[in-house]
Amino acid sequence: MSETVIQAKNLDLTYQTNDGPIHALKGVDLDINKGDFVSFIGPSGCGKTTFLRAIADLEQPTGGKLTVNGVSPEEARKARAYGYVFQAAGLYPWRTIGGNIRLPLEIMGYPKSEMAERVAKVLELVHLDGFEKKFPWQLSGGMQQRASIARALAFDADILLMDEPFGALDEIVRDHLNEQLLELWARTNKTIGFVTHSIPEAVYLSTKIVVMSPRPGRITDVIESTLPRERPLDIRDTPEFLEIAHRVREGLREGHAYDD
Amino acid sequence: MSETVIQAKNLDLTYQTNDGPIHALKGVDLDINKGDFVSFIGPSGCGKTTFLRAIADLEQPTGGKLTVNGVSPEEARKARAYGYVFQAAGLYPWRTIGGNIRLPLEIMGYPKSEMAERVAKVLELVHLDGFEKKFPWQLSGGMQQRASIARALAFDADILLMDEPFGALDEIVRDHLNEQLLELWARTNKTIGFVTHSIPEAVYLSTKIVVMSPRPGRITDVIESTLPRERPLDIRDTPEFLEIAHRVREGLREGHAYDD
Amino acid sequence: ADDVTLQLKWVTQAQFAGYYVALDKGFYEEEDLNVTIKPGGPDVAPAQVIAGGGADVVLDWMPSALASREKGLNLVNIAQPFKSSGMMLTCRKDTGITGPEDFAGKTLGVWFFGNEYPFLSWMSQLGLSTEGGDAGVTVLKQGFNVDPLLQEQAACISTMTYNEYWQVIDAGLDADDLITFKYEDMGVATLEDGMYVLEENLADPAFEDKMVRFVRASMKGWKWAEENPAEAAEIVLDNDATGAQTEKHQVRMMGEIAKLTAGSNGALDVADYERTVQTLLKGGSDPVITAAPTGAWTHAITDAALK
Amino acid sequence: MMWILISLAIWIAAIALNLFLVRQRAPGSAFLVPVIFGFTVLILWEGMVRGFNISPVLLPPPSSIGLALASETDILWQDLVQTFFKGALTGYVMGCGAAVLIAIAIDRSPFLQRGLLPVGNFIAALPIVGLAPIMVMWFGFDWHSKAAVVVAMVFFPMLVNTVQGLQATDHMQRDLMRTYAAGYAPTLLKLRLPAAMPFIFNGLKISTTLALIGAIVAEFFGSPIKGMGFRISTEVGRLSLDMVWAEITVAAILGSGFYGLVALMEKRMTFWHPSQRKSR
Amino acid sequence: MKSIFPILTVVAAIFALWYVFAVVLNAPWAYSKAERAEVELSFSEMVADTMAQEKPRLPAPHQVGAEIWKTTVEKKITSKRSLIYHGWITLQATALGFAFGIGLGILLAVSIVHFRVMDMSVMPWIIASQTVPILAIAPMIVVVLAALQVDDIVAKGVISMYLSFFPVVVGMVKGLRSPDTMLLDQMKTYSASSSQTFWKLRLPASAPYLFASLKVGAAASLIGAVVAELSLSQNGGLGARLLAGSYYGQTIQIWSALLAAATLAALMVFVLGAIEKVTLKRMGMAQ
Ligand SMILES: Nc1ncnc2c1ncn2[C@@H]1O[C@H](COP(=O)(O)OP(=O)(O)OP(=O)(O)O)[C@@H](O)[C@H]1O
Ligand SMILES: Nc1ncnc2c1ncn2[C@@H]1O[C@H](COP(=O)(O)OP(=O)(O)OP(=O)(O)O)[C@@H](O)[C@H]1O
Ligand SMILES: Cc1ncc(C[n+]2csc(CCO)c2C)c(N)n1
Ligand SMILES: [Mg+2]
Ligand SMILES: [Mg+2]
Repeated sequence: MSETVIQAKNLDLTYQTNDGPIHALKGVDLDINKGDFVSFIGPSGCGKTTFLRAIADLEQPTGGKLTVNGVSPEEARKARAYGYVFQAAGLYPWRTIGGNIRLPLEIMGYPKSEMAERVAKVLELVHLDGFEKKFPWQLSGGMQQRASIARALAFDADILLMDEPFGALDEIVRDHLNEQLLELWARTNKTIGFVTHSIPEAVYLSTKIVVMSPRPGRITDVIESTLPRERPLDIRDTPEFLEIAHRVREGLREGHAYDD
Repeated sequence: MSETVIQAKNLDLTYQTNDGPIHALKGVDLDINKGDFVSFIGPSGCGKTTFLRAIADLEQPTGGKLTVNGVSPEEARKARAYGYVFQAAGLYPWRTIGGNIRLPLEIMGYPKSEMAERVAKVLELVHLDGFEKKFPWQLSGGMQQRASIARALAFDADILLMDEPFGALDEIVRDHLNEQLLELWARTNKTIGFVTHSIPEAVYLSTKIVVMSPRPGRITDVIESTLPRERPLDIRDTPEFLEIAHRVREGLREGHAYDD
Repeated sequence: ADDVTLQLKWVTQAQFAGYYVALDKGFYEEEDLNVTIKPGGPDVAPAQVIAGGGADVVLDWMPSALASREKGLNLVNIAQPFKSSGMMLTCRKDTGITGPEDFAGKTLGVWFFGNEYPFLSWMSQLGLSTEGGDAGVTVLKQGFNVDPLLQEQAACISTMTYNEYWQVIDAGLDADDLITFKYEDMGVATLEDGMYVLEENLADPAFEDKMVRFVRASMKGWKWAEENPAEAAEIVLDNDATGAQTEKHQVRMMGEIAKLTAGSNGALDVADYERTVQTLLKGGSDPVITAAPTGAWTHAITDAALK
Repeated sequence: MMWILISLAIWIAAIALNLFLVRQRAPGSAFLVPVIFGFTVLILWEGMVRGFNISPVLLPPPSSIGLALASETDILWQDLVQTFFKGALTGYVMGCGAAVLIAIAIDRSPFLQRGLLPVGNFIAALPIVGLAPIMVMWFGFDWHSKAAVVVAMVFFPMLVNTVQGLQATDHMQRDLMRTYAAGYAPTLLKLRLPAAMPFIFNGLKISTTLALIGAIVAEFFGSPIKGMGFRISTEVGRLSLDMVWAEITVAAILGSGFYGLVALMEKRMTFWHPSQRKSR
Repeated sequence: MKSIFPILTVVAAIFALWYVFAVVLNAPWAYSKAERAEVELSFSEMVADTMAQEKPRLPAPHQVGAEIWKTTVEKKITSKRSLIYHGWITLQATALGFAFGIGLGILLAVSIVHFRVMDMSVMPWIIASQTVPILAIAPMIVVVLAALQVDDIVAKGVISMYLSFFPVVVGMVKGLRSPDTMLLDQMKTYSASSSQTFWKLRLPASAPYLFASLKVGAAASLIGAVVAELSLSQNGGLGARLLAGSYYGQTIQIWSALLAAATLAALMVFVLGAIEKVTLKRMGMAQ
């Protein structure tokens, strides 16, 4: 039916460290289709970040097969298929907010006029209009995180990978950005990979929830959401929502050890 | 009735910065009784941390009156009345986990034998037994945070001040530690001041929820919890719980601006 | 005009007045020479400079020059404006020294950097070890100034009649407080401040001709300086790039230098040469030169220059 | 000509070998690669000196330096004891020790810190070659004056680093101590000094090379008739350049070894610092 | 500005100490002079004498001050007896050496960061190079460069470079490696070329490190220039002045040349600090 964008087959990833190998991913199978919103949830250290990084060609799998858009992650990266939002904001302190957002556009060689236009557009999207000329340290942590999201949205990557982008934000702001993200996704039909620690967030956002368990990182459950694509905030009080949340929680509680 | 431990009367706290004064707290009135579990919730930058720091004599109020155990915060601090858990773990990298937990005990002059015993006890409490000899950077973020909580629990402070201690943890671990904290509180009858961004967490833990709004930081609502002291995890699905949560959310949503 | 570069052994001072006078008075120009004078310093080895091609002629003390010859650098003395040696040992009387026989057990300051050879030779003639102890002398490598004597760190220090000795006097010690041992009087004098060139260069007639003119003009400068010490000192001062020299000191130095150059027309006295070689060959355990050198001097230049 | 071509060929071959070793991440390559590089430099040097017929009174070939190293071990050892163990090491220990103690003493006074640091930086910029004759004048010609020069050289870099290190604790770590109502001594011992360690070691490392250079240079301005600086300045005058380079070689090996030793201690003692943990 | 008062206090303390030391160190000479002249010295006479000796072991601050005044303000700056004249000569060599040092340092740092071979093979030798006593090889460098027909000022510059490139390499390597993995990974997700990564990330990130090491390097290249002038004194300069002073036991002259050199270094550090402030501010890196 729908086109497969990311395909992992029996994927292994082992880090070699001084203390011996760490099996971060083991036998991971996953298909992600075009336009999917996939959340990854699991205890700390289970390999969520590692998986996202492998997709973005920032880590080399040590076994199995991984394709993105039918080609290798490296080729996809070279074709600039990714927008990546890291766990921390990672803005350049010597560039203004506008300059930070312009950075990928400069590198990818967008024309000047288009740059300004795009920067303005994404700043508005994350409610940072008026802050273009400010430096990162003049903004609160939450605003910085929003700027980093804006940066990933500024160029037209088909695949958006977000590693706990909202971890540092308070609940109200988070709700708001969740809504915005859903709206953007609906409008652009991007494929989104999203790491979170929050069960409600995962359920609220995703078409597919991937539950992982640690050492070696495995996928314990893949839950296809039955929620409609159109999601007002109060969908979170519906029994359907609560049921999915319950299933995620159960999945998590299995494979969970307290010593992460 | 019950004894007042912390009393703030018309408290002001203004930071002097190069860009002019920042009114972090303005006209704050609050009474905290012995054995209370008080949560502070509010948007980023509203002064939660500042208030906690003022109680612990880490900041000097610029107006109003603040007493702890009937004396000034400074005297209370000198009498070692506080255990403080900071927003970040703040472990000393050159000490092992055990050494970090031993640190306050050494400073307060506990006898050697008792130290070992206490360290073992709190490590078990936060499920870090077996990690005593590891260094902080050999642990994941969540484990570090737990170690820092253990450190604050190792000595007998009457007042426990915790600044978003569980921010970096995933939901399952968080639930577990919430339970543990409640149990400890019930057993020891400590007075706890607790900052969080999570509404359910605040409602689940507290006997009193303080909702704050930003610039200048004011208290907009103080909600006395009607929940019993005995709280199983699934109390969170009761209508009573949801009602309190709703009230907190409403309180938050008022004074909230998106540009934090 | 032909270019000639002269490397001095030490910093600009009246010790080198003849050359500065020749430059200043246009004697070099008259000989159609374009001369550059490079001052030396505590760690400039003239022999090294000429080996590297940084100079055409260098001034050096004969012991160093002969030692370089043994190292395979063929230096040849082409002229010797200095007839006598100005080196001496200056001692404080309050240390109880009255003659060389009192040196045992004392600390003596000596210049190294190639200047130590006559001293070592003298000590070996006196039968004194330089390893310290009661029967020998303790040697200390003296720096650039006379402090060790003033600070009583040494009983004696090396001085030149024209320079360091007067610094001691200037510092406040009286001539009566001091006793001096001139190397000339001790029979260990070696030739100082001769002009040396590379042997292979001399094979070139053009170079030889250049040197003839250079020596002629330089000697003219020296004689002029001997006769006009005050003006010569003034010329030296004008050429001192550091601006550190004082007129009083340079005038006095010029007077003393004149005593050393007196009696030389520029030609090397072979008897002086033989005496220097003998002194060096008697240099004790670690002789400077192991055999009498051959071809270390020539009269060809002075013969042509002075006729 | 032969010499030049051969040495160039060896040079190119060795570079290729190094490239290969690095790419293979062969075990021991961290040691092997710099050694191979060093050897190629020596071979190139030898080839150039012989090929271009450079006079040995200007630059001796490595082979004759090696010969001097092997045949004059007694003198080299005696010079090393005089300069390194007596002059450099004593001065190093005294200078660094005093600097750390004084840094701790002024640490309590922000007033002194604000005043002393800029002045300290000013004094650290004094060219020590100027200081050396003065120290010889004050402390005599034996090793004491050399140690004094070393003290003067290492003191301020060490002071500045230690003061900076003692301030390197972050807010939270200090606040934590405050909540424990910890006094001055425990805070110093348990927090500030450990946190200052990376900075202190930085100063100690800089000081190793300074100490050796200071001791050698000071000998140029008066010394007994032994010591590395004495030998270097004397032998230049005698045009025994092979001996000069032998002393320089000893100095370089000694300096690198001393530096390496302190770096090793640093690794042991500040294993916890991020700069020691990740290798990028 | 807050630190003006503390600095003045410290400087005052240093001057006080200096006077005390001047008395203590110069007293023996005062007494021995008196002894030879067979007069008794009272304490105050002794102190007065220690303040006014011609060649004191430690000249009193006012003697040095008077000498500096005499050789700066009262002399034409073209005079060979003017410290400003010599300072200018040294400054030229320093600037040249510093420029060489920055160039070589940055070149090495860039290649060390980009090529593992360079990192592994050259870095240990760069450290070893700094353990070679420069004063020992400076004369040889002078001779060799003179043989190659290189200008004297360039020779001084080369020696000065030898001392100044090291801090620049070390600081720049640290700075170019300072962006954390995340920022580098980010560049990778943009599929940025390594030159883009260099210009847009590594170079700006290294700015604070660069300035810190430039300050150290400036002081080092001044020392290098002074050392070079000990072997190349014919053109004058503070080093030649130092040497001449030391040769004639003119301690007052030594100290004034020393202070002039340190002032020069302080001036350069100050200028660099000002440039740093402006640059970092414009880059938004200084709060
Ligand atoms: N560069 C690395 N070298 C060695 N081990 C690593 C590296 N990166 C991650 N690991 C290990 O791999 C495992 C998976 O890490 P990963 O960062 O993917 O976890 P995560 O699920 O993202 O956790 P969190 O929720 O805490 O971000 C962990 O045990 C971690 O310690
Ligand atoms: N040391 C300080 N100097 C100046 N301003 C400060 C300082 N500390 C905090 N502030 C300001 O005071 C206000 C309250 O800060 P505070 O840290 O108490 O907020 P918070 O409620 O803890 O926020 P968060 O949820 O982000 O931790 C903010 O506007 C902050 O910028
Ligand atoms: C390192 C050093 N080497 C030699 C001398 C001695 N010296 C060489 S030429 C000359 C004449 C000038 O007075 C003198 C004294 C010294 N002083 N310092
Ligand atoms: Mg992660
Ligand atoms: Mg806070």
